[in-house]
Amino acid sequence: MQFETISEFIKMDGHGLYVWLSYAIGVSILIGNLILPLFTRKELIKNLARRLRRENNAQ
Amino acid sequence: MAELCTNSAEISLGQLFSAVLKRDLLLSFRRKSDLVNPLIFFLMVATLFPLGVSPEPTFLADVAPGVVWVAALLATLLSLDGIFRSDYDDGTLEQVILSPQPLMVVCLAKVMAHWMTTGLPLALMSPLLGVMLFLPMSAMFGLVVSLLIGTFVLSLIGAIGAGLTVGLKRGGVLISLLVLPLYIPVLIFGSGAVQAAVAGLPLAGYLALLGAMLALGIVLAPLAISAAVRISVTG
Amino acid sequence: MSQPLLKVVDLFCERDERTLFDGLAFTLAAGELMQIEGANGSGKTTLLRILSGLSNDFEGEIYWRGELIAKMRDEFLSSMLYFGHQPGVKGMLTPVENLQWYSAIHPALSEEKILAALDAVGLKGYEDVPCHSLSAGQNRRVSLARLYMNTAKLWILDEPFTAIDKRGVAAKEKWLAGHVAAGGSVILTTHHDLTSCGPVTKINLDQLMGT
Amino acid sequence: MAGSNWLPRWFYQLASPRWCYDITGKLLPGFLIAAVLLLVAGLVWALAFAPPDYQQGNSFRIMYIHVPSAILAQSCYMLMAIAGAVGLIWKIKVADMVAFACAPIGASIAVMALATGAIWGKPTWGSWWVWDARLTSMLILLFLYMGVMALYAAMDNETTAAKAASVLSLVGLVNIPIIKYSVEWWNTLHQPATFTLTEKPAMPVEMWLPLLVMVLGFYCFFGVSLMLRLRNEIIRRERRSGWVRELITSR
Repeated sequence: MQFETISEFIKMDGHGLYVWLSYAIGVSILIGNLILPLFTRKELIKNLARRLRRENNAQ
Repeated sequence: MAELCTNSAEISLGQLFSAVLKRDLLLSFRRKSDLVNPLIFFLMVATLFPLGVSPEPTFLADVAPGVVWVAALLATLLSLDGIFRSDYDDGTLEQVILSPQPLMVVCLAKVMAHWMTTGLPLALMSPLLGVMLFLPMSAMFGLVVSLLIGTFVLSLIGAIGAGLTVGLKRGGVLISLLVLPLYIPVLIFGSGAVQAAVAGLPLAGYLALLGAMLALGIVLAPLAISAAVRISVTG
Repeated sequence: MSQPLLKVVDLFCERDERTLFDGLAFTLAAGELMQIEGANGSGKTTLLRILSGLSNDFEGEIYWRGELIAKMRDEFLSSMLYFGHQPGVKGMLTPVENLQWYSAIHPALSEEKILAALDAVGLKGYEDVPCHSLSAGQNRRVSLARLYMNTAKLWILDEPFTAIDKRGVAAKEKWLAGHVAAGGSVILTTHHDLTSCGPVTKINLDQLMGT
Repeated sequence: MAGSNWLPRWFYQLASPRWCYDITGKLLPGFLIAAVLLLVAGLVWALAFAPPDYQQGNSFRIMYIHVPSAILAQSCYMLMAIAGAVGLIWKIKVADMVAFACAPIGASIAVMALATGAIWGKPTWGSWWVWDARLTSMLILLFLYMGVMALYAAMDNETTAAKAASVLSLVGLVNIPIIKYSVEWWNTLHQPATFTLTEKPAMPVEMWLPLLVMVLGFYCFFGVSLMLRLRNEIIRRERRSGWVRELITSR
């Protein structure tokens, strides 16, 4: 462990803003890349199911 | 039956190349605006810089290599859409694809015609802009030669974008998006050559790099251009 | 004629989730004239584009003189002439210049016959007028003049008679009949009734969908 | 294409969307676990345990996220171009879908590399953006991604769009080394390099080991995200085939 206390860990010798900001951006982009396809998948399956039902009703 | 034989006359690649080149040049000369508009644009963009930034001679001389090169690049970009557009719209491109000729040669000839009607006049006109932007006389040679080689590379790369977007109703802005990133090396070495000429450094290295890019472009770009055109027409 | 000129086996094509044709099969012999019929949007143009090689968006096989067409593309192309929706005529060039360009890129078109061909389509006197000052019908005639100066075996014509007047149509029909009589083949789509062409093989894309 | 029997069997299996959907479904959990473990371990290690740089101090920790994203953005472009070429040559639909799925992931990772690089520039050079050779190349890479995505968006027909985008990404792939070289050359011409962000002489083990863990984690994560998008694409484009219908109704 390079840091003695939590506040030191957060401050990072004055570089805390930069370090935490870039990690926040990085992690949010990673999470976005997970959430977005999952969300798309849900929408897609919902749409396709609706279409299928419509087709079945039409027959 | 004897009349209906095929291949009544073989067409050599050289004949094909010159036929396409001649026709495209003839078309440009019939429609003068195609020929003149990029030149006027070139001149206007270069005029914007002293007006927009500063008319200070030392400053202008500093930025002149970059400004002339960027203006030439934009003027080329503007004329790209025309390489295949009218041929696509009136069905000529279909006929070219359905002729038993290598599409690559036709594409290379069309790019050559495009360069002769845009890049070549731009390069020849560039000393005028050089004077307006206080570029030292000693750098004029470098400016013209770097533009002569560089604009051909720009036409080659640009034709790939033009081929890819010719099937789209509005391809104009899209071409810029596709092509501009690919233009960056040409811009760097082209304006680098002019800057070296300003500083009195030897030019050969830069021109050799531009020439290498040209050689690579002439070999590889026709492959990509013909593939792009084929995809757009037969898609 | 033992070997059919063109043989189509089990052709399938769909556009925008709609099947245009499925299991389409026919042969075209030398000296045969074939008319593709069907309602608007039934895939006539698509079929002609596929046959000419302008579209690869299909499944199935097409044979040219008994060989897969993809394997002998150059030979097929040099003995085929395609006439599409767009006339492929440059407004900035004169009819003669347009045809010279076509004869420069297509080996089956001969340059010496340009003037005679323009005469045959009724454009005598317009040889040196820029095409943009000609009418739409005259522009199509310029393109059709290619039929009068070629030695191609197969003609694929998509609506060749659009915007052509009655007398012109009759002359074209006669010319098609002559090509067929000389052992050439024609595939075309048209809304005209072909009256003076001799025997016509018909393929109806609407009926095909029904079966 | 007929006649090319020299390719291994799995290559053709891969060409089947259904097979591909099933195999990615099996691989996904493994990749997800690996990605989460590696990334969490790497993050903690990089943030708390790795030693600070003697020159840059703690801002050096940004490297552990900047470098993996920069590497991944470039590999992703390469994969996109190669998948596109495979789709173009062998007419394999799944390869087209892989290329299509690569574009948005690669673009977002390139944005990450740019953002972290810019933020890193502030404590290091004192400004939010510096025309550093690596950052400039990354910016151009982002432009290349954007061009490919714009081309996909502009074309209605999926097969045409896939072919066109493949040609474009192949052209881009040929250009990337030229762009990198030219930008590096331009950089040395205009600002003699005093201090580059990452090219340090011999990083000690306790610095590069967490970096390695992060890089591996990024690759695994890329696999997860790619497979998720690929599976969506497979379902979307194969929506009329029997097995997708069954899949939808069984849910």
